[in-house]
Amino acid sequence: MKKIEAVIKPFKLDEVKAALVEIGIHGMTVSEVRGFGRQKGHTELYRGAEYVVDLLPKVKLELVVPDSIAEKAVVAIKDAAKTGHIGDGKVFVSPVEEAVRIRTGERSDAALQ
Amino acid sequence: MKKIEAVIKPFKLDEVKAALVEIGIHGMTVSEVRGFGRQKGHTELYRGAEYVVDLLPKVKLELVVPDSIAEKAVVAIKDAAKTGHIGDGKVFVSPVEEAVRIRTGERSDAALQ
Amino acid sequence: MKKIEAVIKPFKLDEVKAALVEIGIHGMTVSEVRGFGRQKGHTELYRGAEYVVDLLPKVKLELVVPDSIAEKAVVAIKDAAKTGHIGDGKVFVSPVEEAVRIRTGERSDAALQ
Amino acid sequence: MLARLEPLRRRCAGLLALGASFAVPLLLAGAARAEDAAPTADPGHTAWVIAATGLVLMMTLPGLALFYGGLVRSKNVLNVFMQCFVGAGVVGVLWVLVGYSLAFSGSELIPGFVGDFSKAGLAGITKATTWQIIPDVGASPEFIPELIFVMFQCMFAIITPALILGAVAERMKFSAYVAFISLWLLFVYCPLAYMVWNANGWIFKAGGLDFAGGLVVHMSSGFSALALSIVLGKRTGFGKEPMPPHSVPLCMIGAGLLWAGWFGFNAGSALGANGLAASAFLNTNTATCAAVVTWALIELLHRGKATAVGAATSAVAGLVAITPACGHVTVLGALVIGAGVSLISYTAVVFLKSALGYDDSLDVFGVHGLGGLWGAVATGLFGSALVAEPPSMGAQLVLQLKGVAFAAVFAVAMTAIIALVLKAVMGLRVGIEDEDLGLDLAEHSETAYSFGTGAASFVERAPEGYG
Amino acid sequence: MLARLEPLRRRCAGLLALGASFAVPLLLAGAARAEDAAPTADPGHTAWVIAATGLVLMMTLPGLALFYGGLVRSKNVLNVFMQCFVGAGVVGVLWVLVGYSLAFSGSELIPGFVGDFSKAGLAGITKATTWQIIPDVGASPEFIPELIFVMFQCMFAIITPALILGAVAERMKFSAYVAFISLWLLFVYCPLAYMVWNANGWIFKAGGLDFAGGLVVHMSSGFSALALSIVLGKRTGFGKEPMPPHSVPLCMIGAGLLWAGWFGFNAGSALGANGLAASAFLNTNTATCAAVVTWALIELLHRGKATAVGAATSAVAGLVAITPACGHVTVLGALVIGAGVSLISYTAVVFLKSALGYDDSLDVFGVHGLGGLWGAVATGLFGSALVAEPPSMGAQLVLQLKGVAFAAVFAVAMTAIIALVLKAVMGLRVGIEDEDLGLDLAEHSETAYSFGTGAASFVERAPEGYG
Amino acid sequence: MLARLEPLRRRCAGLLALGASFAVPLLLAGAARAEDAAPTADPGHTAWVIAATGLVLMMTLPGLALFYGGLVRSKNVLNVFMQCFVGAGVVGVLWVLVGYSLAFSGSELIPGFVGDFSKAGLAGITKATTWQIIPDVGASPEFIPELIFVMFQCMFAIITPALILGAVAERMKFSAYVAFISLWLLFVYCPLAYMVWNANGWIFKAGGLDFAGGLVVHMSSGFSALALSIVLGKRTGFGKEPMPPHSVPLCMIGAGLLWAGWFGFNAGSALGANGLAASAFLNTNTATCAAVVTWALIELLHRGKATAVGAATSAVAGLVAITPACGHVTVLGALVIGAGVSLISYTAVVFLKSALGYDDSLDVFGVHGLGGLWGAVATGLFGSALVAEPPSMGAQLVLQLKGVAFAAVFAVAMTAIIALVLKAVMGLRVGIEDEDLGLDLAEHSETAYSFGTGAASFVERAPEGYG
Ligand SMILES: Nc1ncnc2c1ncn2[C@@H]1O[C@H](COP(=O)(O)OP(=O)(O)O)[C@@H](O)[C@H]1O
Ligand SMILES: Nc1ncnc2c1ncn2[C@@H]1O[C@H](COP(=O)(O)OP(=O)(O)O)[C@@H](O)[C@H]1O
Ligand SMILES: Nc1ncnc2c1ncn2[C@@H]1O[C@H](COP(=O)(O)OP(=O)(O)O)[C@@H](O)[C@H]1O
Repeated sequence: MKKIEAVIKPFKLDEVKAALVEIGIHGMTVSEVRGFGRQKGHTELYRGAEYVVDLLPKVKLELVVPDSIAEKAVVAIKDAAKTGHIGDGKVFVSPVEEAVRIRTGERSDAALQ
Repeated sequence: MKKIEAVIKPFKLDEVKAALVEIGIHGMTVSEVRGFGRQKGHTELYRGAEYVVDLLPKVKLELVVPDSIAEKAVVAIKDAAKTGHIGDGKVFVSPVEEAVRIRTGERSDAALQ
Repeated sequence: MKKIEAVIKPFKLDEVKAALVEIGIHGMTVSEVRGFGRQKGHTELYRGAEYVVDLLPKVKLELVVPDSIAEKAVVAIKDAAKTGHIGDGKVFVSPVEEAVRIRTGERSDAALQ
Repeated sequence: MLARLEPLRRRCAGLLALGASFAVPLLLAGAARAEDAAPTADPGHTAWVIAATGLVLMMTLPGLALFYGGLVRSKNVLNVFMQCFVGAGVVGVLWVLVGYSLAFSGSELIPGFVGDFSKAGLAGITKATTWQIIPDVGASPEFIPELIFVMFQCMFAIITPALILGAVAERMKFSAYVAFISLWLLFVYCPLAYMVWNANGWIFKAGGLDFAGGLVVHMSSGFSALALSIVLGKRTGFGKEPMPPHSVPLCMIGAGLLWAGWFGFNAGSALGANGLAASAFLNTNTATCAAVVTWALIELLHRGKATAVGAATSAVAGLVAITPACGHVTVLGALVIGAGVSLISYTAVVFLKSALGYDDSLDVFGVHGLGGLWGAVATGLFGSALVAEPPSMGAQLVLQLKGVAFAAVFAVAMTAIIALVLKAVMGLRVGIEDEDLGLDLAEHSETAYSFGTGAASFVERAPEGYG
Repeated sequence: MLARLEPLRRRCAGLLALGASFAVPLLLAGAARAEDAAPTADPGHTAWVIAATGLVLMMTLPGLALFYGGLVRSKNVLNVFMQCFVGAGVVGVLWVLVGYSLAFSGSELIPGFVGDFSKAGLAGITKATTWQIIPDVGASPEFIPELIFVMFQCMFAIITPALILGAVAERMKFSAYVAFISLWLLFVYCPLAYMVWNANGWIFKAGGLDFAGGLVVHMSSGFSALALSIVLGKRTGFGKEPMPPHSVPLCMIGAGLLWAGWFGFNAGSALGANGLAASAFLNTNTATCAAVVTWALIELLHRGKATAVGAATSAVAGLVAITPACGHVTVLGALVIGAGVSLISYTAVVFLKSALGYDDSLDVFGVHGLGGLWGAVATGLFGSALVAEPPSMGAQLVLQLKGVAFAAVFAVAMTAIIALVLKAVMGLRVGIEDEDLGLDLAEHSETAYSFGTGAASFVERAPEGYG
Repeated sequence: MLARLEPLRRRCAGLLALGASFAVPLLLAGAARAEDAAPTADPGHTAWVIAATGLVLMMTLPGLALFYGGLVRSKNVLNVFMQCFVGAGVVGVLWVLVGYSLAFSGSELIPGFVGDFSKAGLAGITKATTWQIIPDVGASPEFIPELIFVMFQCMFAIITPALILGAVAERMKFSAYVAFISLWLLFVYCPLAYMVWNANGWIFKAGGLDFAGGLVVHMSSGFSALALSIVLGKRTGFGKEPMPPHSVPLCMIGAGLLWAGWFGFNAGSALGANGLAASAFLNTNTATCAAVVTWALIELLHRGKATAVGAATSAVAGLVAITPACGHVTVLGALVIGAGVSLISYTAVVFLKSALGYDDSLDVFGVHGLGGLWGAVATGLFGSALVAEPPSMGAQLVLQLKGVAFAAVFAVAMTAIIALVLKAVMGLRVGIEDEDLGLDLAEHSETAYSFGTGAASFVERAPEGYG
């Protein structure tokens, strides 16, 4: 199994989720994160003083999938999340050794369906 | 070393934590996430319009443990987090190559005690 | 490629970020988490009743780097995040098989620059 | 707010002149000629009572809603707001239809206990109808429009049942709550208001003092809260897991608005802008300050730290305790009442609750029930009636204890009956899954907070062009 | 607030005595001697109007800002606050410079339509200048300082354009908003106020009733909101993705403060503390309660759940609808008006908006435009003018419909013109990236919330010693 | 609020008739007969002052608590609330015990500088005792109950030390704060109030004008804030890391409530409901609006964006600056004062603070210290005393400058002494770990916010049946 982690722009979440559902992926975990990268941060003001906030709001998706569909999922995410502008984010793939569905105790690929 | 990631129902956190402490695990990191899966989302209302919120509040646990106790930890989590109802969540296990305790610089299993 | 995850004290974030930038790392993802470990929690009060909160605010950094600079990054984090007091946190290193830059479709090390 | 001279209020305004210091024969003659004219409202007194009425509404909306809403968990905050808003709506309608009549009509259904329907729908009350303000000893009668008295009392009728919700927060069915407060208003609040504030009420006639509602408002709601929370049962997880306030700042805003609004409640109960109102105001503030300081000191001694929730709680406790007494005591009495209530309520909230094991979610019994009781008793100890020859301290204390005992028993018994009937008919509690999910989603299909840029994306379909 | 007897206001205060019940010849003689003296302000009436004026400011700051601010997404909440605060600043300055004069001067630029600059900069108004309060039938004239009337009206002028922002929230350029409301104040609000409330205005002279601003405040802002939101265009994503409120509690605090403050608005419009003010107060509260209960029932029937946003919305709708009627109807009329507005506004917000497809972000048209319209019509159905021989119901209804029709057309046409001119000159909308980023950052370089211990660390450099 | 005619207040109310326009011989005769009677309170004036007093409490609780609480980091917000609540409690008790007497007694400990204990515990003040309102030129004396004057002044005494907390937020020990404001009240506030507002105070007698507290409230707190923040030292990280407000919406709610409440503060300082109060109200609103608009323009020019924190700050600055002047200037003066204060305070906050390098956390010195100073000087430039023959502008300006210079030196010196004594005795700052952890946890064992379903699970044991 593979774990796919994607950091994307928040407003793209709906589209990415739809793209994944379309290729048959029905489980994922989402969290709000802040990203630091090439994308320039905002300047903010407080009583006349300026400061730069360089950690920008992003959404992180985590999904564990059978090896067989990992590449398909990566491509789906990449396509759906793309705006072409800097800061679109990254997708990372890493190995997972075991998965368990808590409700049933099912393991491995069966836990993911 | 193994990294165990568990996505569970928020109100189960206390029980899971207690179960882990019982088997001698004294370190973990917790975050609030939202989960998408088989569990149906809520319908919400805004001025007469209905919409579905299909990302549900979950809690994610991350703990890195020596290989030897990984399976014990997985079972402990699985048992404590189980309600038997849909949406109980998942446990994933993946390899970790190195661990460092920042305070002391200790590495590997020693960093985890 | 390696994924480096560090759980640190929140007020150390700026210093750690600066240390990483110094060694040429320009991308990372940050999230707010709560940590459980040796560090003692706080006692809180509510209308005369005391209770202990043992999950403490921490910041988690995630960065994926080419194998070649992983160790350098670990050391940079470790040094910058250290106060010497309990609760300083941990650094974990795990394998990553693929990385994609969404904007360009670049893969592997090229996605990280 | 005692309507002691209510039967007099249709007498002539000419008598006004009698009490005036520069009354000369000729003016008296003029006054005599006007003897049969209807009394007219004084703009100054009216001005203060209108303003005070607005302040008392603000105590509930948003004051109490915030005070309670901040203390519950974030999944139940909107339910608290709904209990306050829809509760206000229901009471506001019932009040003009029947409630005011039951409490303040001149004729009665059960002598000494409750009025009748002679003023139902505000029958007979016009813009020109007036109501007499609380007369100070020797002062001449003065008046305000009865319509504003109707509203001033309406705001009391709105906040009193809302106080109860604190005891049943986080688990009561919304429909059952609305049904409960409707019945409670008619069968508990209106009769008690009649007994204590109507010139024909038995407690009033006996000489019991309750300037702004220690019995009618605080003991009634506090003791009912205890009864209802016991019938309802504890929250799931109560005593095992802590349920810390989701937003102490909201609670503090509420406490601040309650404090400010309570000046309308207490000083407004003079029904006029005069020395009595000023005195009630001063006692209100002084007792509250004393309560806040005392609670902080108790906390410091008991746990080593003074807390913000404690400050908010003690402010409310001080305001509760001075309510029945504020028109009857001096500044010294106010200091003692304020300090005393912190001792009593802190003890109740910390030790009594855990000893007895009931789950009064936000401590309505400890703060309002016992605070109101203490205030009513203290009125007998430190206060004096606004009449020419007030009874002795001992005699007044006996009167007060009678009233207190009756109010406690009456509130508990009636509430238990109403609650048990409703439990049988419609059920009182939400299911355990709904309790876990939170009442905001379960009962109102809403979420209080949607932070984060991505929040809006967490949604699938939007029928009917939602936007 | 009709200034019906405004031309009279310089007549002598001695006439006061005429209406007093114990007027004896000698006093009348005294009164006669003073016939030429300037009228003096009554402290009681003045007291209430000062307090009411403060309450009306509180409706906007922080009331309306919270009500709207809670309903938008968290990335746009500060922009809403800025529209309210800077909007208040701009209107407050313009009002004393020219606005008050255009609306309430005694001479006119366009007869029947708008005043002139004779009171610009408050020329000729001193501490001693007075303004006559709304006279009840047969009552003698009474007065308040004109300076407080200037301020009472100023608060109306502040809140009315601010109401419009709800329709254009989350996408309008801040500079364009400020320009828009400045022009709108002078070209829409001041003329309408003149027509309806100035003794020389054509609607006033025709006998149209608008006690506290159904036409001037709510229809004007509601219909203008519709026009402006159409010129501006929809929010990006409107109809596709839900945009749930970021903080319903903030919205509820706002609704509570609006409710409490509205007593100043409506009862304050009597300009005095008397039976008329009391009646306006009672009607205001009763209609609002009826609206809240009715809306909750409709929601229950339509969707199975009563919601908190619904309670807040219906409270405002009830307050809007009773505004023009509150001085003219009885309690029964208030109940019907309150219940009716919930039916009308719910229908508009749920069905009409999606049928027509405009993006009135926070339903200003459905709530204020149609609520104000219903209230103005209902004043003709259930109300009666405060004159000795009020016209028949049919005749009054025709008068009301005339006023309503004019206000709707005038507001829409003028707003469209102003909006189109500004669109050409400076542009109305922020760019799509800024809309996505949120107006707080894009227009004000600020973030509303910085929670978490680490929040402050998320920043790089702090020039000029920021701290 | 000058008590200029305080010595007169026991004279007869009969003189009232003298100023009335229809005074006929017979009435005068009646008046004469009553010459020795105690003056009675006017209900209208009393109504406004009671309402105003409630408004001023609302400025602190919750107004100021929100304004400051929103600006600090989320780990310190409850500490700010506690400083406001417990501060109010302590001052409220001290005020009735000794504070009022020190400031407003008729006899004195140090002639011209401070009163004595003759009114300690409110000795001699009953419901019937009255206080004279500010007389307009040629007006007859009018009265309110002294008890409400005691409370009106109490609310001033509550807010003034609370203003200081903004300078020391996020690092001062709670116990030291409480000790500090207790001493400050007695040794700084009461004497200054005596000097400026008591008929025997030297600044009052010299003819210095300070209508509602530019010197007594704002300069005193602002200059003391500067001194205390310097003695206390900077926050850890100040100047290196930004410390952005954790909730700008809370700050904006606070600013709105301050604005609304300030009408009680300023217009209430007339102590009556009359043209003077109306004028003070109008000037207050106008100056504030001018300040908001000006600040936004300055920001636009300096940084390209107008900010919400700027709007809130400038509203407060405008309110501060008009405070001493509001009863003495015309609308034009108010506009200039409002525009001027934004220039001054913006400069101070942005350039002066970073130039001098002190850490006045929330800019109490820049806003209140310099705003109050500007207002007091501007009163000399644009205002005129409420006496028959006011001094020339030059002469008044000199008087004002004297007062300003004295207040600045007195506040700084006394504060430095108190602070240094407390530093030696008990220490002023929390430890650096506690500062890092946040004062809410460190000083009060509480957390402001617990969001998320899982929040309540983050806890281990609950002794004593916590729930
Ligand atoms: N090496 C990295 N490891 C982890 N996350 C990264 C890394 N580089 C970038 N990110 C995440 O991806 C986001 C986008 O990266 P950025 O460099 O701004 O733009 P782009 O991906 O378009 O080149 C960042 O905000 C950060 O959250
Ligand atoms: N493939 C997956 N990868 C990552 N997280 C998942 C995956 N599938 C499910 N989850 C997480 O587990 C939670 C529970 O899954 P769900 O399918 O709803 O129920 P169950 O685990 O009982 O079958 C989801 O809300 C989501 O957070
Ligand atoms: N085994 C673990 N797996 C994951 N996170 C851990 C683990 N142990 C500790 N942590 C994280 O590291 C933080 C610091 O650990 P702690 O034991 O308190 O102090 P120290 O690292 O100084 O020994 C914890 O709060 C937790 O977030």
